[in-house]
Amino acid sequence: MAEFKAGDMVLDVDEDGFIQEPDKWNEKVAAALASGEGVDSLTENHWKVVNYLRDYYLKFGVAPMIRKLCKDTGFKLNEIYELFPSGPAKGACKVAGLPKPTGCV
Amino acid sequence: MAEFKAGDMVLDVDEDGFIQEPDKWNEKVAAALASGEGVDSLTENHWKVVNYLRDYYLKFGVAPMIRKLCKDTGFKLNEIYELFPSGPAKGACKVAGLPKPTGCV
Amino acid sequence: MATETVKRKTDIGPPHYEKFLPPIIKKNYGKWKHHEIVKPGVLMHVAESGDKLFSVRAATPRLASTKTLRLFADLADKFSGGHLRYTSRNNVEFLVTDEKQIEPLIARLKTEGYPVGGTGPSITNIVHTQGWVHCHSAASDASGVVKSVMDELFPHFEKMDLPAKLRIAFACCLNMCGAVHCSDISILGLHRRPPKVNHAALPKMCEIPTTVASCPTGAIRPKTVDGKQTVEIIEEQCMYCANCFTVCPAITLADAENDGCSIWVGGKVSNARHEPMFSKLAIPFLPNNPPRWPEVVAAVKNIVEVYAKNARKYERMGEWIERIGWPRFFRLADIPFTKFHIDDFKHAGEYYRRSAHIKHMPEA
Amino acid sequence: MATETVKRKTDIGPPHYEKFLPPIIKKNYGKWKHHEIVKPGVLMHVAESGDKLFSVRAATPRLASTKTLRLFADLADKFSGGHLRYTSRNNVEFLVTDEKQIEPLIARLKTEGYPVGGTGPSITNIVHTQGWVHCHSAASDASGVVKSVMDELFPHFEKMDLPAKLRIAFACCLNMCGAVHCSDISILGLHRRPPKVNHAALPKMCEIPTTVASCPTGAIRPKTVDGKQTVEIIEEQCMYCANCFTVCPAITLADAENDGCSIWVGGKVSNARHEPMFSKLAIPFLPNNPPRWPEVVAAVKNIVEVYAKNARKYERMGEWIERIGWPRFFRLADIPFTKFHIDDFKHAGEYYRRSAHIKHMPEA
Amino acid sequence: MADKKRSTPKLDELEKGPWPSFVKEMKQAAEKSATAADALGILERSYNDKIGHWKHGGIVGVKGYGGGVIGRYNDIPQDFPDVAEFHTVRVNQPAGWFYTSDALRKLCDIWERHGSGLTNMHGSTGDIVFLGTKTPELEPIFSELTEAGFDLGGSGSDMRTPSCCCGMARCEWACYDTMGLTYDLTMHYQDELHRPAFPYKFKIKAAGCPNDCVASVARADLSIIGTWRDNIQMNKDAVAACATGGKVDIGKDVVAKCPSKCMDWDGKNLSIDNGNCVRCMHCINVMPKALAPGKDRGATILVGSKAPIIEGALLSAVMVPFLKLEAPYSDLKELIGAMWELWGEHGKNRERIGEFIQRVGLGNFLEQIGLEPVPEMVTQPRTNPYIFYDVKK
Amino acid sequence: MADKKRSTPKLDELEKGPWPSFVKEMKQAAEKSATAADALGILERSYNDKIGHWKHGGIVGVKGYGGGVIGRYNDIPQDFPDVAEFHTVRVNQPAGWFYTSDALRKLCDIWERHGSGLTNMHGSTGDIVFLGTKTPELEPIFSELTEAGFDLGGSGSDMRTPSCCCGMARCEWACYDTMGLTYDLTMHYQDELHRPAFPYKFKIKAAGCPNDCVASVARADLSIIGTWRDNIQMNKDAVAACATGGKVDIGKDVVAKCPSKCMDWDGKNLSIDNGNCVRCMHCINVMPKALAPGKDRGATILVGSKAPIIEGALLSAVMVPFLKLEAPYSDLKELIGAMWELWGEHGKNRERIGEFIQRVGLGNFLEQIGLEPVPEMVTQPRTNPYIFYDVKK
Ligand code: SRM
Ligand code: SRM
Ligand code: SRM
Ligand code: SRM
Ligand code: SF4
Ligand code: SF4
Ligand code: SF4
Ligand code: SF4
Ligand code: SF4
Ligand code: SF4
Ligand code: SF4
Ligand code: SF4
Repeated sequence: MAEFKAGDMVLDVDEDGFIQEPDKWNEKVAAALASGEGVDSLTENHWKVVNYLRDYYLKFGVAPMIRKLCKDTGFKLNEIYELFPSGPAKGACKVAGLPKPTGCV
Repeated sequence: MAEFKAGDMVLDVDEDGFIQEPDKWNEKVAAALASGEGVDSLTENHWKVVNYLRDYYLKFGVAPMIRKLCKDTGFKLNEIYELFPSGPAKGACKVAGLPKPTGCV
Repeated sequence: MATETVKRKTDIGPPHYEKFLPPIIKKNYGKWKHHEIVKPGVLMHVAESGDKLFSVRAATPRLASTKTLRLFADLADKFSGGHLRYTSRNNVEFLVTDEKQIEPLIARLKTEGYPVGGTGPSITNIVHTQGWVHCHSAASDASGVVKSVMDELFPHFEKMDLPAKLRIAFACCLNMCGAVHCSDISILGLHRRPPKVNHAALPKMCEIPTTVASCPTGAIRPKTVDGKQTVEIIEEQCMYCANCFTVCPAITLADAENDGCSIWVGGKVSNARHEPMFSKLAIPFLPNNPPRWPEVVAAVKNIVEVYAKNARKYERMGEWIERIGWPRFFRLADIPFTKFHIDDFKHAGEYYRRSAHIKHMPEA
Repeated sequence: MATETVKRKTDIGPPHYEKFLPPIIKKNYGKWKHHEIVKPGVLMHVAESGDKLFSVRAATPRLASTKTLRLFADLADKFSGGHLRYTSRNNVEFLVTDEKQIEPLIARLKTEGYPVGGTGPSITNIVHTQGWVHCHSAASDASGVVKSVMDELFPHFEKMDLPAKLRIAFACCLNMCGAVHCSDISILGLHRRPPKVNHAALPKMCEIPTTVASCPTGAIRPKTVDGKQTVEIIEEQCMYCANCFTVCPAITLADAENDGCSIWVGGKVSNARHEPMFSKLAIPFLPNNPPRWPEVVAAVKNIVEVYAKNARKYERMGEWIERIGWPRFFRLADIPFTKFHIDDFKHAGEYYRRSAHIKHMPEA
Repeated sequence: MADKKRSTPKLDELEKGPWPSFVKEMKQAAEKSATAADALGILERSYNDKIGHWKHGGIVGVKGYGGGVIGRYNDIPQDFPDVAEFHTVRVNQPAGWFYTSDALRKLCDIWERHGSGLTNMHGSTGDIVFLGTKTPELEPIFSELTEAGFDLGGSGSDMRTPSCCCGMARCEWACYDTMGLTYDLTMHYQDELHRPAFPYKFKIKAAGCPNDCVASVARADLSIIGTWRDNIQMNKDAVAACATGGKVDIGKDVVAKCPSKCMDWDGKNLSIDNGNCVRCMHCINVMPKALAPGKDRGATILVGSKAPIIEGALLSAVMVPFLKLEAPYSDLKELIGAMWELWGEHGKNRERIGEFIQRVGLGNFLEQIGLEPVPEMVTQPRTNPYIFYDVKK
Repeated sequence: MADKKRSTPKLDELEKGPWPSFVKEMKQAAEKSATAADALGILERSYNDKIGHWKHGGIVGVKGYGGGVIGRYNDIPQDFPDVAEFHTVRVNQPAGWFYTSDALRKLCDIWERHGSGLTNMHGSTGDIVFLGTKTPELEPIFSELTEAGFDLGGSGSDMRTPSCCCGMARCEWACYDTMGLTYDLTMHYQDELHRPAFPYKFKIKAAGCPNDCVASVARADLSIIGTWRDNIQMNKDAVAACATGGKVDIGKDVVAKCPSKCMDWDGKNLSIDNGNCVRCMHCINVMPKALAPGKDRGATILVGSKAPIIEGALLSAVMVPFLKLEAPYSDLKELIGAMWELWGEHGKNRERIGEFIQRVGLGNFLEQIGLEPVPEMVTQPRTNPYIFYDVKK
């Protein structure tokens, strides 16, 4: 298992860089993960997406479907890609500390 | 709605003589209902069947299937008919104060 | 004929059929050679021995008074040595050995109002059920519809002028106490409103788990009303099948304006040529219009006529439609195709057309 | 050819096909008149203009090195004006206008190991998937089985000696990334043991609701292990489909001894004569026996031979079996019929024989 | 009973027309029976109201039996007191529905004494149906019936009255003795017929040949359909007579309609590829003098047909492709016993055996009752790969 | 890279025999690429172990796209470090899979620079598959591909790369321009192809005629199958030539095999009852010079086929019996839009559109997307009486 450094924290991540210790996620970790996904700094809009994803996940145990993400956050899909160039699944979910979305490949 | 007298109690019954106020059932009522089904006195064996039916009904909300009744009480089907000439459904269930079995006609 | 108290016998079963067989049948039992339809309603069976048995088939309304049964008994005594039988479709057959008795018997039956026919490529008696005469579940009357339809189709009972046998069935509710699910034409009574629950009565009368389990679409769930356990029905999920009603006396369904009949076509049970088939929906709903149900009668008649005109010899309704295709059937019979015709129950997807096999010139 | 940084383009789509069409096609696009198969592997299409296009079809292993692609490019330059295409079944076709080039091209292809054939009533390339070469889900290898089978059936690729087209497909797991569900013969890799759950890893890696929902038979339910949410699998309800594995990386399925292949027959997709049909189970299980899978090869070969010997001209596998009936197919192919052959999934009852239409003398 | 006569203008309409009128029958009965008169009255009410007036099914019966009577009460007893109770009695018909005039009269006697005088000849399942009586009449009816040699039919979760086509009594195509078998089974299973102990009803219908003149494939949990294993019997002269007689166009009417395309006719010779014949009866039906079922006769045993409630209607499915049927029918009884045992033990309340088999899977069902799976049981093998392998761990 | 060569005795067996060998291909690639060499090595290991060594799918990609790359890692990276990452890149093929030698070489150049040199020509969905590369190579591959005029295909819950038969490019039976349509749709739906936002994948396949040479009816959520509405075109002379030519026995090979039995051949004249023809193509297939599809051409639009997971495999079902297909294909796009909107809004995660339609019911689906129900959409009307009537209370 690979490791990932966020400040002074060291987290286990899988090959794709998804963290494996969801409890250790915090805002700093998010920022560090974000930089790996081509996001230099997390703006308010980034946080809107990230927080939405986390809340949804904690509530339902799954990541929301993308259409729902767009609808509920008000961002169009291309705007999500502008925020997270690697996209909602690989980018936003990773930053939000969710498990790796699967199946849809 | 017809009425049925058990000692000094008066109970509502339907056309087929099934009591409509399950909470009012008691051993006296049972005995009175039994006499209408050709059972002069309730022996231990009668009570075995009646109690089994009541317990089952209170636990599961339905009357047991007949095969189960036989298996669990140890009586063969013809023995049940000997105890309750009008049979397990019309006879025994009525005496036990269960709702009228339906559907199986 | 006084009622005397007799010793109680049980489990004796029905009388042995041999007691009731005419001598010619006893003699030739299992040794028949061939048969022919002498004329509509009259079958001749020839035995290996050369013996000939003539069966004269007369219509009955099925719902018969003892007076009529006594009449049949008298006729049997007079014309068929006291021997008669009923058919699997509720006609009566007089088992005649003396060929000369056939015509007088037919004439007499006609006078009495029990016409002879129903053999070969004809329309025979309608298999049917109780309706408002006896059943709690009926969404239409059985006997009235049957009488009205048969009055109209009567010529096809007396003549053998159809491409093949045409079997009609009627059932007054979805329990389908008849071969409605497998008939050339079926008339099926149905409800169209969700049941009403009597919450006061239900807890006293019903097994709640049985009621919940009875619903094919899972539209019923337990509910507490005024502190008592009862059930509620999710109306959008209900398709009015009445099964909950069957198991729970505290549920009611009948609705004078919304109950009525549906028409189904193309079922059969014989293995002749095509395997047995279910009936398929032709007309989703026609109103109950007693005493003569004109809409139902007209609809059935129309289908019979379109069939009679277009089908080939030996083609049962379902075989004919299979050959020409359902699109053409709907157009020929001038029946609108609606979303109700598209199955949406468990195996619905099995009946979507999953190929490009389409007849693109339906008017040809 | 150095890697230089280029401006980032997106959403440009594939190149327009016109750029790649040979002049004869551009000229006659949509104006072809008829065609014939000149010889196995060589199609001649004749345009209304009279122009003739010869397509020479060569086998490929689908898994191709760039070296081979370059070889094909070279051959195209030499023989077909630089023009070639691939087929929907992974063969390569050289688009020749100069009839004289056909034979030299065929000869050259043969030398290089890419034989010509696969047209008409033959066995063409096997549609297949990744197997152990690339996929995590594979219960068998794809390329190895395909190579082994095609080596054995090779004469039927080069000759058009079958009653009709015979299409084979391979998929390495129940995801069926190929037309395995609709092929004349299909080989399907499958697992036969319930998955194992890594309870330590699952809570970190998986969406539990997604995993629970993934199971077609409802064999998965949430469970707490060591205080953490995970799932358990009710082994008796599992039929090893791997769908839970697909959605949850903490679940594993591969089992060297119990994984293997099943054989299916009688599917097709064309609308020619019979509508498209699914493949049906012929052999429930054969072991993985790399590198040559002798049991699989023998089984497929046997079915091909029985078909070749018994089917009528133009009869695809499924049409032939439908005519003779499944009982006779199993007897002719000497394959035991078991309870595994009887469907027990959602629509199983639709495939019980619900008639007395039975061929009672199966040896005839 | 003229005081009971009510005005029935709607129903009167149904006395007109050529088809026999049930209203006439009801009026005839009403002349003698107050019950029949009220039955007529309440029916007219229904014709006006467009709804039935019968309340949810009652539960009445005779001693020692659990079935055979359908209890019925109306919802306006104040208006129609004589049908306040209006139960039907199901009487087990003789196999093949054969009667003598005496037998019929005996039934009439009993029924006129104790009921409305209205009958159904017959009910859909096959019983003689006595339509409309009161609870106190049940025991007398029963004892008089048994005295006359008749017994009750089934109702509730029991075996129902088996029924059959006339078979060998009259039909040259009967491949086994339908009436003999029906009588035998009815007598053998008296207990199962009279004392409901199954998960739900169980119906048996026996047809002598694949024409299935009792609709067994659609209306019986156990459908017994006669068939044969050897060649169709052919009388060449009769074939020739058919061809010249002009009534039958052998090519068009017979050969072209053969579902298995296993016949050939060159204008002179008719040949049948019997190995491919699916025993549909069509050719025999069309040329009854020329063709006949083979000599090696028996039946196909199918299981599970029923009406739609709850999982959708079912036709019966092949359980035994071919079974010789000769008294005492031990093989068949063994099969029935094994099926009842399994279904009885594991069937759910109100689950017909056809639904039960689908729920547990035909393969498992066969394994449990000890039958070998054969491909004749299915129209095709499975198409989905969801196979439950029995692999040892 | 000779040091990368490993012993592969099992795979070596698969170099023998007449069929082209994928092992030869892998060895060729391994000569130049360490990745290919390790791919060979790990495959040999699988041949010994009888299990695959690839770990559960990864998630990698290029910027701005959500699909097009399948991530892959092995479970024994210590032994096979050069395939520790072994992702595939799906490249959108040109419609009809036509190439020039130059185009092919350009693809080779890119792939040799940045990957294993192994390809699939083509993947099952239709893409060019570049088999095996590492994460850092993805961006360079992408930019070089786009520079060369190529783009990525689909993966994940997006529209997948549409594909089609060669159609009008070469085939006289094409009833519409399969390649033109495929290109048009691919370009029109670039966003849906590259940025997954559906409940699940959505595949489109276009076949020019009912022969369906791209297996669209079985392998596409949207299957477009060419057909015609008017009469089959017949060249009488060519029919005669067929009959005398000896290759075709018109009675046996053509007429007797017509599924709708709508043809007649008297030895001289062939006649077709076109109103009953189901457009199966068989007669045309057998006599391509004599018969041809009619002139009023278009396509049948079918929806919903897929592999078995989760509800069982489906074939596509008729949505529009006949649609004229001419650029800009507005009707078709409107239909696609309406279907995507409904499915997108109400489809469950990982629910293909075919499963969605079955769940909500075809009738309701049609109502929602605004299509009239027609009987051509079903093989038969419903048999069960479980009808949801829309009755006002
Ligand atoms: C009397 C009866 C049997 C009984 O024991 O009661 C009977 C008697 C005969 N049937 Fe039947 N069938 C009888 C109900 C049936 C039924 C059951 C039903 O309709 O519910 C069927 C299945 C119908 C279906 O498929 O839906 C039935 C399907 C046949 C067939 C097959 C017809 C077909 O082409 O599908 C034949 C063969 C024929 O008529 O050529 C047949 C043939 C016969 C023969 C010719 C057999 C014979 O040699 O005696 C008898 C005279 C037929 C006629 O009426 O033209 N019988 N026959 C039944 C008469 C009912 C009535 O009153 O009209
Ligand atoms: C090149 C290709 C289309 C493409 O754009 O790539 C193609 C080309 C032709 N097909 Fe095809 N078919 C091609 C895949 C298919 C498929 C798809 C598949 O197999 O996955 C099918 C459906 C198969 C199925 O039903 O399972 C297919 C079913 C047909 C049929 C119907 C055959 C039948 O009787 O069922 C015909 C008609 C015929 O052959 O008489 C046909 C006829 C043809 C014709 C004659 C059409 C023409 O006039 O050009 C072409 C030559 C056929 C031949 O090879 O004998 N093509 N054809 C595909 C070649 C695949 C290969 O490399 O072997
Ligand atoms: C009397 C009869 C109709 C008739 O007019 O002939 C009849 C009448 C009733 N049937 Fe039936 N069934 C009758 C033959 C049938 C048949 C036909 C057959 O047996 O060939 C069927 C369809 C075949 C089948 O068994 O599936 C049939 C399928 C039902 C069903 C649905 C059963 C199912 O599994 O789908 C029910 C509902 C139930 O059992 O709760 C039912 C229930 C009923 C009840 C008891 C109503 C109820 O829900 O409790 C009806 C009593 C009516 C009344 O008050 O008189 N009846 N019932 C038939 C019995 C007469 C006889 O014994 O000869
Ligand atoms: C590469 C390819 C196989 C090949 O060797 O050609 C492929 C490979 C995979 N498919 Fe597939 N599918 C491929 C065409 C198909 C097809 C055939 C088709 O498109 O015509 C099907 C059947 C048709 C269909 O769509 O239903 C197919 C049905 C599946 C399924 C089952 C989907 C379903 O709804 O039943 C899955 C499972 C999933 O989506 O989670 C799947 C999933 C996969 C995954 C991503 C494995 C997974 O579970 O995550 C495979 C990646 C393998 C790898 O590591 O390389 N693949 N997959 C094909 C795509 C290449 C291309 O883009 O051209
Ligand atoms: S069909 Fe329905 S209404 Fe009619 S008799 Fe049977 S249960 Fe009663
Ligand atoms: S009528 Fe049928 S569908 Fe409606 S609630 Fe009752 S059981 Fe369910
Ligand atoms: S069939 Fe299964 S194992 Fe093979 S490539 Fe597709 S998903 Fe992978
Ligand atoms: S392998 Fe398939 S059947 Fe088994 S638990 Fe997983 S999803 Fe369910
Ligand atoms: S089922 Fe067969 S044997 Fe019985 S009466 Fe009908 S035709 Fe005769
Ligand atoms: S019985 Fe039926 S299948 Fe057999 S030969 Fe006669 S018509 Fe054909
Ligand atoms: S599908 Fe039809 S148009 Fe396309 S290549 Fe095949 S035969 Fe030609
Ligand atoms: S296309 Fe098919 S259905 Fe139409 S005439 Fe030709 S063979 Fe018959």
